[in-house]
Amino acid sequence: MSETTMTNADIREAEQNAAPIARPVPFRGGGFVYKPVRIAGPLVFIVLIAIWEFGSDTGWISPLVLPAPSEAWTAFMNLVHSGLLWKHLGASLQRLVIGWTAGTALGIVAGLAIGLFSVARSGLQPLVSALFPVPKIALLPLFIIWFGIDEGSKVATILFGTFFPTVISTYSGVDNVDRTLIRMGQSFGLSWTSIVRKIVIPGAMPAILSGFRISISIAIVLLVAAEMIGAEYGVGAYILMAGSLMATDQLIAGVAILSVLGLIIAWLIGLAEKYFLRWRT
Amino acid sequence: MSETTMTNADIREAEQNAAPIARPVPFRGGGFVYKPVRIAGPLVFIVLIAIWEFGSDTGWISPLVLPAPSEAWTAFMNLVHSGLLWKHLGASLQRLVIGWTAGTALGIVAGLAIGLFSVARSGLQPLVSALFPVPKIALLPLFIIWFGIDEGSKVATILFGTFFPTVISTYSGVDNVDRTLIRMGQSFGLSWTSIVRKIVIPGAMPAILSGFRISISIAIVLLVAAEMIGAEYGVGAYILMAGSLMATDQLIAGVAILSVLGLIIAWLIGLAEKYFLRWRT
Amino acid sequence: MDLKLDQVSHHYGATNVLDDISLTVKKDEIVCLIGPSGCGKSTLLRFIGGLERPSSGQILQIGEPPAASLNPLTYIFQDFALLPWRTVEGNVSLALEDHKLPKAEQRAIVEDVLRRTNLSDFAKALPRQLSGGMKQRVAIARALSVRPAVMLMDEPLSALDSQTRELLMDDLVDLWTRESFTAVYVTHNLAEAVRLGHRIVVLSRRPGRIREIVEIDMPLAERKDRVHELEVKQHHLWDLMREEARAADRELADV
Amino acid sequence: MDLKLDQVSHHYGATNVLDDISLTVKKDEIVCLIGPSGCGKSTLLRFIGGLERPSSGQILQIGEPPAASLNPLTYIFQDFALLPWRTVEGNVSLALEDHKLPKAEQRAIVEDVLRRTNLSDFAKALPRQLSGGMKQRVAIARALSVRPAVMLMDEPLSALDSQTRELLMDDLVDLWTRESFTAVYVTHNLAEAVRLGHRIVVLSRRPGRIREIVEIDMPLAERKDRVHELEVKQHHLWDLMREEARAADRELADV
Amino acid sequence: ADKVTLGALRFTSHAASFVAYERGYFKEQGLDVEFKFFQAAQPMAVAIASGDVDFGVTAITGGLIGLADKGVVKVIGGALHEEKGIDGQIIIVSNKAYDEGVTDPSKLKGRTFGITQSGSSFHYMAAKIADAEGFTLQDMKVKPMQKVGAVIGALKSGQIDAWSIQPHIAKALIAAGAVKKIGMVADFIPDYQVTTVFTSTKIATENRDLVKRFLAAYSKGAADFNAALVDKTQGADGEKAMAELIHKYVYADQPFEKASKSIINGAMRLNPDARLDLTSVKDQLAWFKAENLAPESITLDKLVDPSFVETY
Ligand SMILES: Nc1ncnc2c1ncn2[C@@H]1O[C@H](COP(=O)(O)OP(=O)(O)OP(=O)(O)O)[C@@H](O)[C@H]1O
Ligand SMILES: Nc1ncnc2c1ncn2[C@@H]1O[C@H](COP(=O)(O)OP(=O)(O)OP(=O)(O)O)[C@@H](O)[C@H]1O
Ligand SMILES: [Mg+2]
Ligand SMILES: [Mg+2]
Repeated sequence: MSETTMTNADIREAEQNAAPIARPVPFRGGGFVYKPVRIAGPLVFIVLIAIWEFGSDTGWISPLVLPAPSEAWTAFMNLVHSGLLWKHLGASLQRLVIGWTAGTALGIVAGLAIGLFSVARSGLQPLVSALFPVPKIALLPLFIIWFGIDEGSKVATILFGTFFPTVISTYSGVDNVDRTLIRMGQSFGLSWTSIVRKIVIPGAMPAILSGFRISISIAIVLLVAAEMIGAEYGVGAYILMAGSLMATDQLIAGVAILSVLGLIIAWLIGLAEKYFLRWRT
Repeated sequence: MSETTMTNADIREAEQNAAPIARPVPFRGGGFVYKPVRIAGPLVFIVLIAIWEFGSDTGWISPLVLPAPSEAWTAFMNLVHSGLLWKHLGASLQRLVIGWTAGTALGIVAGLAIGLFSVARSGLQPLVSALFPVPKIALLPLFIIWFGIDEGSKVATILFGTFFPTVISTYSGVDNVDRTLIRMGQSFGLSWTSIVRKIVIPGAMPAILSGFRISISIAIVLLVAAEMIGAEYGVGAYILMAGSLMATDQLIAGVAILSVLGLIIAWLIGLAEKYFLRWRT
Repeated sequence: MDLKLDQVSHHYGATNVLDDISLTVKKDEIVCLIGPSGCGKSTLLRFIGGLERPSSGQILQIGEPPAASLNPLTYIFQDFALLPWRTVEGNVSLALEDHKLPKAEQRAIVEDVLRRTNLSDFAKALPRQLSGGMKQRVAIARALSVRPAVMLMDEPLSALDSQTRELLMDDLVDLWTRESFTAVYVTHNLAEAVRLGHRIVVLSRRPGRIREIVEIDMPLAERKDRVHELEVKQHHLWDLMREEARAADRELADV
Repeated sequence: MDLKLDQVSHHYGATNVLDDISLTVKKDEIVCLIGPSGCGKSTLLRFIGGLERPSSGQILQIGEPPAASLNPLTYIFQDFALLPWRTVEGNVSLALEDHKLPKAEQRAIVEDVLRRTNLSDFAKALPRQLSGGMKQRVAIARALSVRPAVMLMDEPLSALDSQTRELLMDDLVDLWTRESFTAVYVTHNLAEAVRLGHRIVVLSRRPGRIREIVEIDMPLAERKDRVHELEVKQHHLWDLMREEARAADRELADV
Repeated sequence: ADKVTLGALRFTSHAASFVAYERGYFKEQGLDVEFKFFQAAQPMAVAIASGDVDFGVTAITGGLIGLADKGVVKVIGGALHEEKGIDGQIIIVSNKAYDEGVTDPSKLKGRTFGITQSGSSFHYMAAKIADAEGFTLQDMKVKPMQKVGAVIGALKSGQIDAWSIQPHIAKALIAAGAVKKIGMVADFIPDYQVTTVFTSTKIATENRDLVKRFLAAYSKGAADFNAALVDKTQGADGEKAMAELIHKYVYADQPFEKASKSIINGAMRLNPDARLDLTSVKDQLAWFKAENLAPESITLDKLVDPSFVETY
């Protein structure tokens, strides 16, 4: 060992005398780069569910605290076989679609008004800021009186819940439209409507679409709240019934349905973004 | 009249012969500029409340549909005078503060982990995406079993509700930190921890703070949901009680309290942003 | 059509930006505006194009614009100002859509300007696919499509790298040589100014005043090969501006 | 300390970016790298600084860096790369904080480099208050503070307007004249290259290969007043590059 | 026929409506009845106010009183009534609490008591029990759980200690071993008018004839129910027939064998001819007012329209 060291030192010295040492430059660019670890995602899910199932099977997780995933699966399959799944999903989707469509449509109109007209902005923006944080669940009793106990109040809950975030994302989208593009439009003598149609609205599109992501997740949360008001069918109603009967297997199954619904809708919005914003880098 | 026109025409003709017409360039830069209409904001509030009060007084708006603003004010003053306001607010604020602080703290830690480590990202991001859309209201029955019927389940609801959005805003903040700044840090041979502490975290700060705005509004919504179960005091409990007694005046008062609370917290976050992000243009 | 700036002054709130600018822009002449950062060049150009109004003074059009001109005062912007969601073609036709032209004529104009700017092959491309130089060519094509009487160019080349800048300068000289146009050309770049300007207006620091107007009577097409002779003018301009540029550079924004 | 690039080639996925680059950078010499857009100049500079690794070939340090050097290979970036949340002072000291220096020495170094770059008055200013030229001076001060053996500059002036560019070029020449440093200087701007480079390496289009190495032996300090003589070199460079620049410009990003 | 929407809970106490419907008594009165089912009593009152429902049968709650004060609903008759000698509502505790020694109502001090919502009948019962045992409601924490199901769940999992509920639910829970019985509500609130029949003020004033016809049919249903399950004058067959009828609406998801036991065991007296125990109503109203669960301005006249049935 000591001999080798000697020899190395000798060589180094020799080199130094002959020519200066040549060493590769040190590498220091590591980290802070995302290298996908493909298996990690599925693995985490599989491991978590396996532990959970195992814990439930051995009684280490009491069925009261959490049902086994297999039980939740059974509850889900019951739902499928009894045909109730489609009834629940159908009812919920109908409420979601109507409430969300109306809420976002109105929200976009109001947001464009606020974004385009000084008077609308000065007048409505404070109102929107004041009403946005109001929890819609708190207003359920009023909604029942205003819109009746049937679909009206449920749709209204979702509508109100999606309206405000859409207003806000729309007018911030309009605010963030590149001012030089608008100036360009004016410099070519485009009419006001042309500028709005061809520059402002497409320019606000990315913000509006990303607002959709928020409003849809709010809509799903409010779906559960809305179906607290005497709904016979609906995923929310199913979850609430399961919750009040402490049928945790059904509860988990219902929650999983909503989660998957949320993921599917987010994916659809992703597709819409890819299509409508394909001009983006 | 016609004489004047003649004269003008004459002058114009004369000019044209002598020298070409000189006309100011047309102005076309109007619109698309926000000119604050200062009175509009307060005016809208005053007019709305005045119409509402007038409508209620004349019976045109039935007290069943909406109580007069003055009645809601009376209900609020009752709350103040009886001293219950502070009890309700105190209970709610405690839940908000504990739940939100814990939720955001954990969320920031998890968000940083996802933002900084490829393994954490690959493993946890899909999990976060799957759990984020789960409505926390639906999980209330489970929370009660897991965390008890008292403060535990209420704080947990708020904690879970604020955790996920904070995770997402934190890791997108980390993702959006200017890569050249990180490269700069590496080029000066800064250690990994230095880069994280001095570059990544301050750079993600704007996104984290704007995530706070979202998480706090979610926390307020969930406060009402959390106080549905076995709460004696709390603004949410007060609103729910008012709802179940059909005391719409108290309901409106309670909702107004939450709305003001939301505005105050948003304002505080604005202050924090002004302070922490004073380096921004 | 000539343009006449008549004692134009302007202030934004308490800051005086421009002070008593009087100037005439003659037909078929390229007037370069140079001056240190923040002296109000862009502001002045916005007044000329009617996008903003000065606090006092006025900008006059003398004579009528040619009848064929769809948009007499037409801008070319530093950052191109292309709509990212429209193709090259679509960006050019944007300028025409509000004029009631027959569809066929519109198409013909677009084809013509794309050909003149060597963009025919790129008609279907989106802006994100183009290099900076190509983007600015699209903006030039769009400007040409409305047959402007005066082109207002605000540092049109300063977002480009210097090689592309060189290429585009040649293109602009070619365009002017084939069919002369009137232009007000704002720039920081003295080399550009002496290559493109018939007259060069030197502004002082803010509030911008006219310090000197330098005339260059060498034909544009010859300048490229007679850079040596222009060197003197450029040196003179730089001597006029160096101190002010330095002072402008060391100014602290008190935001 | 010299640097030696030994048959460096690189590809990102399927695109070849650099092809067989061999080059030596001698002590106290400024080597300019020029080439059309996308030919791999920045990539090459990242390899030299050890921020990325080439697919094949290697970059060698020949000889030891001076003992006093805290960070032998130091960058100056096109977009300044200042931390917006730190003052001028704080941005400079960032580079020193990870080296275990006594507080007083650290302070002394910061003061010294700020003085050398005429920034002492701006020590407490935030980046957003500074003009582009001042920001790049701060970046230069920061680079100087770690006593680099080689400065790696990636288009350090191209984000600045041309007047400021002129001022900073003078500053760089002054700095080099007072105390010479080694540098690899990437630029698009041929005027910069002939003003600052002892050797100018011309790269071809992607995949970047070395087309020619032009030597200029006129002392840096004299070049400003002998622009005429440099004109010939610059012309030669432009002739070498024009066609490639045009082709690079007309390339369509197939994203 | 007049179209009428009738609000109901899937409780045995609503049997009179089911009987009247199934046996065509509503039809006889020219009423075309449609049921609307609810999960809790409060929303039914709101639904009457909003016009979604015409008649309802449920307990006197803060919500009902609040709406009555606004002049939109009126109590028009009695439904379920506690009566000595017939099993009425039962006070139950969780197994956990029972094991900890809560074996009779006097031990409820310091314990938690489940209710659905503030101002519900459970709230009233809790207060009355506390009162009778010599402590106050503050000594016994009431936990609003929003829904009957949620209270059951919390009781089963030991999250709350006690509850009081109608016998058909209580007995099933006790039989399943999920909870323990510790007392009877009737011992604390004798002659408790548990549920009432109500309608909107508009109908009560403008369509008195409709109300009368409705009450007539409803009373006939109640009489059938009392005869079959409470007084048991119809024999085993009558009992079985009645249980089968009710099973269509209550415990429909359970096999008949199991459900019929709960139904039969859980039968409580329905007021004959929808007679209304005003004394009890007065007492309840006073309590709600005292607890600030009802507005100051509410009076018995506003709450009750006594002109349709016999009151006592
Ligand atoms: N809309 C505005 N409101 C207030 N101040 C403005 C506005 N536009 C410009 N200014 C100020 O007016 C001054 C002149 O601005 P302008 O953009 O015209 O300068 P410039 O000469 O074009 O500068 P640069 O060379 O940097 O482009 C600057 O100090 C600027 O901050
Ligand atoms: N991280 C990366 N991944 C994939 N491709 C890259 C990456 N970085 C650069 N490239 C590609 O490599 C090529 C060379 O890039 P580079 O930035 O080195 O060019 P450049 O000569 O500096 O260009 P410019 O003059 O525009 O700065 C380009 O085509 C670029 O798109
Ligand atoms: Mg400008
Ligand atoms: Mg580069």
